[in-house]
Amino acid sequence: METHRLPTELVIFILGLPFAGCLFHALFGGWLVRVLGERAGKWLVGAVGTGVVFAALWLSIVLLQTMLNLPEEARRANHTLADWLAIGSVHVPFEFIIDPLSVLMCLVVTGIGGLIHLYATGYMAEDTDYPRFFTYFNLFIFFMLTLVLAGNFLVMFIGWEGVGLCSYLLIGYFYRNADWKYNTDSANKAFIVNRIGDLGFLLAMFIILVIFGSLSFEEVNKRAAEVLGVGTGIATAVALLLFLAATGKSAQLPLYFWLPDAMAGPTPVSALIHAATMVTAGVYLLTRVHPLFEIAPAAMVVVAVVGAFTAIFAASIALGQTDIKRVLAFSTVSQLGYMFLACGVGAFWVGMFHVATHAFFKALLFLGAGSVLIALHHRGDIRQMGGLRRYLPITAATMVVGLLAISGFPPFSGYWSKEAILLSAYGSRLTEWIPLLFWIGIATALLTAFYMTRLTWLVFFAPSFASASTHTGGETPPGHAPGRERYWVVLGVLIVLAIGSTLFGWVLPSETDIHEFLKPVATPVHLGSEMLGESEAGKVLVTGAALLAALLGLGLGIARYRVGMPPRETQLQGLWGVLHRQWGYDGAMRWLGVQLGGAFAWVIGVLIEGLIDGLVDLVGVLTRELGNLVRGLQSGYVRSYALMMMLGALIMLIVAFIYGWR
Amino acid sequence: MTAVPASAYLTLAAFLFAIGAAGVLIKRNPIVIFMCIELMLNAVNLTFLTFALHQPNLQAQVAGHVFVLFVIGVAAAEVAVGLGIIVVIFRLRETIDVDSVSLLRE
Amino acid sequence: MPAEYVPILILFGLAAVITAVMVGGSWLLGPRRPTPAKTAPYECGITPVGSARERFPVHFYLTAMLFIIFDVEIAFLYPFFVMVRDLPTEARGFVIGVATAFATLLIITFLYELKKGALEWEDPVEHRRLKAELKNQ
Amino acid sequence: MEALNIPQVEWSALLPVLTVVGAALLVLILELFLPRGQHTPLMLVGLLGLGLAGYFQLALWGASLVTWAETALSDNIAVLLNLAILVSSGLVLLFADDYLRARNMRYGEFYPLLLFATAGAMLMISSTNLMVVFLGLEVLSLSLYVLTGLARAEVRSEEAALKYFLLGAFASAFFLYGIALLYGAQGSVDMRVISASWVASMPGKMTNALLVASLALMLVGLGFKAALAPFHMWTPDVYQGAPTVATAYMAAVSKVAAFGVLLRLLSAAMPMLDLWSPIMWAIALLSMLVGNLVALIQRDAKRMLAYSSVGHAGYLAVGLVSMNMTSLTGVLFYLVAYALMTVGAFGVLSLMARAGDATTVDALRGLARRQPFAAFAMAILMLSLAGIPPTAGFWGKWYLFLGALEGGQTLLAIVLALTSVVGAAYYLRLTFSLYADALEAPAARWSVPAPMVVCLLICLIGLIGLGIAPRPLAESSRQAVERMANGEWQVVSGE
Repeated sequence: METHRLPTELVIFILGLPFAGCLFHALFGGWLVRVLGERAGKWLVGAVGTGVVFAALWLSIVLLQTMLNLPEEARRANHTLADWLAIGSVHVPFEFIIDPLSVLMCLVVTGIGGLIHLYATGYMAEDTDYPRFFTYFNLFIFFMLTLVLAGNFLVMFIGWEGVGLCSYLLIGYFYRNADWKYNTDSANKAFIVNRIGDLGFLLAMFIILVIFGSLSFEEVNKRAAEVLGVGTGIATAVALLLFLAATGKSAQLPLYFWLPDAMAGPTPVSALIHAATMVTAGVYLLTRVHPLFEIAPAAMVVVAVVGAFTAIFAASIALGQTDIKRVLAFSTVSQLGYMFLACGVGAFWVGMFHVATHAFFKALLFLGAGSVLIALHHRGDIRQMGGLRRYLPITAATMVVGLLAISGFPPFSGYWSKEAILLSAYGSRLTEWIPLLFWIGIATALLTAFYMTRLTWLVFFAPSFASASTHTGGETPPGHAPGRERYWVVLGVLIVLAIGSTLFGWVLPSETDIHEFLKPVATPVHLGSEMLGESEAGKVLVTGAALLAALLGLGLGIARYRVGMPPRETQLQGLWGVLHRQWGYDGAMRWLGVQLGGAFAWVIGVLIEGLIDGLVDLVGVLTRELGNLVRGLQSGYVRSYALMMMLGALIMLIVAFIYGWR
Repeated sequence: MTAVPASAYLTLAAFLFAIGAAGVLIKRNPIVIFMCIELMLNAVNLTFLTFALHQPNLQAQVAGHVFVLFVIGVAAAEVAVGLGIIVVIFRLRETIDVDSVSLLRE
Repeated sequence: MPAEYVPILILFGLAAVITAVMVGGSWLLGPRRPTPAKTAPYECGITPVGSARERFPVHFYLTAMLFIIFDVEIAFLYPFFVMVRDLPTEARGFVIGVATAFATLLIITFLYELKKGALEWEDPVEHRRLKAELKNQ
Repeated sequence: MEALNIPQVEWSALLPVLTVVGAALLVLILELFLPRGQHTPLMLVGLLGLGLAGYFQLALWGASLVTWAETALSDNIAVLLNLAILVSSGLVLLFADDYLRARNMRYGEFYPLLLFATAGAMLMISSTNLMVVFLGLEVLSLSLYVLTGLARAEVRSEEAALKYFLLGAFASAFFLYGIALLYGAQGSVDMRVISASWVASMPGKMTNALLVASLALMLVGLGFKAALAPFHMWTPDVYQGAPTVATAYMAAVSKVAAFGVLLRLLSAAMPMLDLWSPIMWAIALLSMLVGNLVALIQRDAKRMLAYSSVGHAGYLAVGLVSMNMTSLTGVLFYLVAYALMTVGAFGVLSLMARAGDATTVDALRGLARRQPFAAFAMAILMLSLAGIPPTAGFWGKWYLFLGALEGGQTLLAIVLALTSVVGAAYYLRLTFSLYADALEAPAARWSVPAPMVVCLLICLIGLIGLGIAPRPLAESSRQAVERMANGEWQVVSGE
């Protein structure tokens, strides 16, 4: 190919296709289903919905190929769609950035996204609101691509808010179900918690706008050190605010607790939004503006510590969960913690690498779980499962691949990225100060292997529910026998993802390929190599420890759950109960929320009814009492209002004379 | 120049205005309240006229007088509308006590 | 602070003082022996409260409203009539034009009132309603 | 005797207002000759008049005319705000008929009154002469009092009208007293003279005191009309009690008109900044807090929107306090957006009220099932009111926020942001309840009448269009503000 520049115009199409799809479903979807009939209409909607995403994938691949043919310094380009806003001297164009980072994310979003769309055509086949689902789904892809392609903070913020909106809409998707209350509450929870994070984003954006006079990533990254200064308070503040935004979106401590409840949405939603793409936006944000973090070492420490702690915290909670999707949700939180750990020690490219591998195997696991749920008529309690490999052989096989990948067994994709994370954590200067970080990583690896083994074993290999039901007392056994694997798209997608999870990271793009590819955009510019030491001796130790941990986890898991879940655990007694209740964190947050809400309501009550109305009442009472005394009259509201106005006028006059009279 | 200083008129007008405002605050019959508002408007008219007396040129003097006419016109229109509303309320409620008119609150 | 125009500054203080004096003064000075007649807003005897059966002469108000409007318009026309003869010729046209516009507005509203039946003493609809009510009693 | 000066009149500057008045008179007469309850021709004539007025108004873009003995003017601010008023009036006119019919309020007076009110509001914005502003204000208010009491058979409506009337007249008296004192101070009631008279007035002299008192009193009157705390108390009662179409109209138009005058007055009184800045600061703060916090605990959607309109007035007041190019641009932008949002939101509520449903937040539950389009429109309108991108409401807040920061009003900016979050809470609560299941068995499905569909589509396209491409309007607003700040007027007058 003879191009010497990137075909940046492709951005319009990459973004436009999913948006067009969304419009198509919104405008014609319902009509098509009515006119063409259930079957053909749904087929068309599904085909269009999936088609546009795959078309966007194809364009992204074109972009990638062009990029690979260019020299490293030419791999970065901006595409300005329009001059958008002018605030004083500051211009904020509608710009997009095309560089290895955004292209990688595009590929993940459209690739995994396309597969999950395809899967959804099967999974959602019996849904009555099929077009609405694809409307939201395509809209999500559009906003996610806006987020990753954004060339400045404001455009990214639009995507950031947009994916939040879609997430909200899709969590509450089953608002017509019997448990709509739980679904809508979960959606609201996600929405509210995310607003806290957004506040961080907004504040950071405003500070940057005021200080830099620009919102462009390129300019902010370039001038970060000189404008903010290394290690200054303001640099730390900006970085921490952005990290707050990331913790909200990526479900890290202290804002993780919306994600498990977000599993109320349909499974493809959980796979796409709450596992593979949207929740990784935080990691992407950190990588995108990594110079801002590098000049704030304190913030980096916070990122690493929060990441590591979230990783082990969520992994431990996953042990005590009984719902198949909630286990995977906590696993996602934990894996995201790994990514932040990588970013925190300065290995941004490793974080992105894990984003990519995680997208594969977590999507695989979720979709496998979805396949299980289809068969079990959407009952997700793993205590009531078992022996499903007979009914769902392909699902079982692919889930095992997912298990091996997430646990970090070579040569599956998880191994490469997890090892890279542990290696960078081990070698970093930070770990010299806080050696615990590395060992937390190893411990998390052990826990990960353990809880994933627990899940897989209990679902597919343990003795079937019939024999285990004695433990659950009087609960009604499932009314139907498990169904078979029915939808070929579901199985096809599972197999493709399983192949991806197996090969990614060592065959097609190997670890070094990705490192090379991301080097120009994710290499620390301010941190010296002292932060990122690598040693051969370390490598052996790290690989050994990680493999040992994974093997140990696998072994312990099989040993413990060989014959099914022990009764104490089934009834959630002791430690299992504590873990099931998320160490009490969710409860505490709920309590805090209720208390805060209560306190807030109380304050408002006092403020409004007590203070403001009280003032009016007081004034009213005063006049009434006066009036009563004199003429036996009663107060009227018109008079109270007039009195307020009068008092306001008097105060204004006094203030005017105090301040204005010369 | 008249013997009575301008400040006297102005003070009188201010008193009238204040009395009107006080009346709005303590009366409960809307017609009386409305009369108090008329009193305030007329206090303003007095103010206009007083100031008009002391304007240097004819243009500005006439302006003050014209304003008074405007205010009278507006006041008349207000009376018409106000009485209309009060009549309708009476027909509905058979009372015009402003204090009993308090369905709308929260 | 100039002593000459202190009233302007304090005039709003007066509002509060007057309210207090008016209300408080009568409370302090007056003997408190409220009788129904005294507590009524109109001591002259009209009872705006209570006594729901009493017919309210609505048409008085309606006519009063219309009267007010046509009464006040004189205030606008009067200066015009006084002035119009002394006006220079070139101004006369303009002023007459303005006055005509004003009169047109008045005529339109007058026609409106006429057509709406506001000037008829007996509102046929109302009349029928009253009759029906009397029958029911 | 001095010669009478015949003012030379540049009619084009007055044409829009005159067209609306003419349309109003025409409608008034036409109504007499139509069969009872036949109001479609009235609506059409009204719309035609408004459209024509809009056309004349647009043609005035770029002019800075002062005419009719300096009592009338036309500048870009007037063009922008008058267009907003005309569009809101047109939208209300469009969907009112159906509502009035359904509620059995077939009073033909509605149409001329609405048009007179529109003329009054336009007059307020098209003059710097405060007496003319006062007359415009009275024409607007008097029409609104009657519109509020239009539901003659309903006590609530009449009660609201009485409250509105008494308090409105009370506030007018303050405003008028302010004008009288201004007249005493400078011998003229033209805003544009204020700054010169203030600069010329001797410290400690009467003129000085008069100017101070006059400005404070005028702010009371305008604060009432703009529903700024503590002069907002009528708002919830009146908004709730009035027929919903009247509410839609008054919420949009009187806010635009009042803020138009405030914008002119305060920027004309720039040298008196020390004086009004703390007052407006406190008013803005109070309005944002009271409006948003009280709205949070409301059960009735109309009352909630009423309190939230107090909050919005507070945001706008922040723009006025900051008094710089960005913030004033924000004020104009926000007013245009706000007019669209409010008319649309109350329009949807009028649909509810029309169908006999209550307008409580609970009654709105599950609207999406009964009437998906209305629910969708309402959702977008709520998102815009909450200031969530990509809607026009977001950019309005954005400019106001930036303006406040630029103007050094950091505290106000922070309160603006925080109260917006509070605002988002109740708007989203409402939005969500639209899509939640109804508490009771849903009432029958009903259809949205075609005029309402048109009206809502205009609102939605406008809001989302402005949300995606805010620049044209922002630039126009900015130009308008800049021109006003430069104070270049082409005076067409015989003197």
